[in-house]
Amino acid sequence: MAEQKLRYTLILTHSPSQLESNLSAQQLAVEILSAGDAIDRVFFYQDACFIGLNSQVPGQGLQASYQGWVDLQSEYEVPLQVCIANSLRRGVLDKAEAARYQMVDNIHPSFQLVGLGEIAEACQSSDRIITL
Amino acid sequence: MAEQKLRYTLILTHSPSQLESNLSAQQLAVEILSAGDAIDRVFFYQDACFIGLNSQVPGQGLQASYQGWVDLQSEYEVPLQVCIANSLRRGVLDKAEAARYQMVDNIHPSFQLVGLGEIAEACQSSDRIITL
Amino acid sequence: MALHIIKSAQAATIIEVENLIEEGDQVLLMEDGCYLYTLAAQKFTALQAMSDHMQSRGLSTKAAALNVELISMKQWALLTRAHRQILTW
Amino acid sequence: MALHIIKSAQAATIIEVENLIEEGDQVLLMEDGCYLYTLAAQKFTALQAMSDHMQSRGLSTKAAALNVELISMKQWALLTRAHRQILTW
Amino acid sequence: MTLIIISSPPTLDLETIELVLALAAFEQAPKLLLLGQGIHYASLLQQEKKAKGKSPSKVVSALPMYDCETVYIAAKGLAEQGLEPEDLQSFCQLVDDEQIKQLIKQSKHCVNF
Amino acid sequence: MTLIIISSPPTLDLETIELVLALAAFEQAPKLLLLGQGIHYASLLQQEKKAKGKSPSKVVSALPMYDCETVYIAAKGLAEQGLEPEDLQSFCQLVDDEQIKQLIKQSKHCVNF
Repeated sequence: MAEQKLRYTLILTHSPSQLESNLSAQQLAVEILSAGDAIDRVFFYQDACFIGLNSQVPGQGLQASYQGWVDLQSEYEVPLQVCIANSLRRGVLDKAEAARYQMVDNIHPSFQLVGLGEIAEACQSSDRIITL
Repeated sequence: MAEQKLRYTLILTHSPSQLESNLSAQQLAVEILSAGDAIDRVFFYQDACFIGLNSQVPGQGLQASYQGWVDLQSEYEVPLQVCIANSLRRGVLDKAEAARYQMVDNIHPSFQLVGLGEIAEACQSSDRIITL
Repeated sequence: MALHIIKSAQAATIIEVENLIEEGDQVLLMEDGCYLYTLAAQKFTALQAMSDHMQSRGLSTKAAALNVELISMKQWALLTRAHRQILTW
Repeated sequence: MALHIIKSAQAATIIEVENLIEEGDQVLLMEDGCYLYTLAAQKFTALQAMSDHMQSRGLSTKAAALNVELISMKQWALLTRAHRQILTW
Repeated sequence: MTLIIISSPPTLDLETIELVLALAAFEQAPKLLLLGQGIHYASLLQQEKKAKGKSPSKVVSALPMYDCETVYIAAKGLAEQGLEPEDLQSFCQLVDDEQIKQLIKQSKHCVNF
Repeated sequence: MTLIIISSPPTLDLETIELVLALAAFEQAPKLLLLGQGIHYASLLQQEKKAKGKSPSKVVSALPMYDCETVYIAAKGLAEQGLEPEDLQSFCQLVDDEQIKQLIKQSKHCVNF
């Protein structure tokens, strides 16, 4: 593409089992990356924090809600960032936070808990922010 | 009260951090039990399965979303039943299911994963079913 | 005699319930359904709303002026005793 | 030129967006917003909808008859290139 | 008799319909009433929304086999949703507001989604 | 400039406002536009919805301290929500549809809740 490469931030806000937002976002991410544009981060906010729960047991032949993201990350190194405050409140923990509160981590290791400074960074550096 | 004692089933369907349903339901349960009526079960369905996640780190002075239920159970022995199919899909596991799938359990031990037969039982035996 | 609990903040819900209501049914606004008190007061006689939820939304005085009856959690529990069918919208 | 993505199934959303739309803005229906295609087709010119989402709701033929343009995920990505402001309702 | 009322559109994992199927399988003979956007559950054209997911029309078509023989559809909502009677499963029955009031009145329990 | 648009009523944990506060604290000078039921975030009378929770009116009143000095309120929505201008925080500014269109056009990013 002769066009300028664009940088995206996607913000997800919904839990994965009732609405399709998580799937739509994964499909959009695939198209963005295939077109040669970049995804600075996918940011999981509010009930979207649950998407990263590592202990999902999807039905036969189905995928866990994090799988599409994990695949994209291993191919394109897309940062999968989960709001730390929203996650702690809901009980979604990575290794560091689990250690701090003497609990067991339960988020898929491809995801990282981060602060809202990442959204400030997105406002500054990303060409597009899409909330889904 | 001279009136006949009534038996209730409460069904919760929403996640705990955005709407107030979980708090309303806890307050209703307190009133029902204080009035001398009985709660056959509280049934957690759809995104309400997340209410039982054991690893919540609520803010200072705040309570985890399961706390009101745990307190009610220890005083009144109210069964706290979580839909097993909905929970597995979302990654909320008790000891038995965690063992079956070689994962770590992450639901508060006051809650139990059960099948939808419990709702059939509610239809049959409870005088009131309230969905919140 | 059914109890209709309106928790949704969507005005369309009020119209839906209006179509299905029978003489003797009771309508109770709670949670974000409280925001619909103006429309609901036009549609339903003897409208009730959860006092704590109206209070936390800063709407108690305005709702009382429209004759919405504010009830306690205890009264809610009594309503669920009095009505066999309980519908939540 | 903004892109308005309508994911909500609430008809009130269409009215909200109608009030804020400018010449050159694009409206795209997706997910449960697809159910609003009849109302949206009355309100917006050059309306687009996500083809996969219309298909899985059994609405593709009906929507095409109202001149709703059905687009692919790839075309959605191109739309997000073309519009700087992207609003999701 | 338990009346399940669905007024929201089909969800990704069809958990509301699973509850109806379970009540039917446990011989509770539930009745299902679809209002507003919930009517789309009865559309013959609804398909799965994720790869290898369940198709709403297939799941709903199983109801009569479990003794949930009639699905009630709010007639007023049908046109509002842009659907025709022939878009619906054959075992659906259109009902008006008066009939819906009767269904509610005759039920022991109502469960809304 | 990032424009945060809130059109849904205040949530239990006020996470949408936390995002605005964070952007303000990181000197992004976000603008906040409240539409429809989102306008209730600006009501002076909003109180906490759970024991020891945060009060929306207190959280919102902190915005000017972080350089988010104006909160824009869709004037049309105010009456629809049964609110009067004097019910709102002092730093709110009523805007009509044309002004809202300008706000959107001038923004680099829009984030809706």
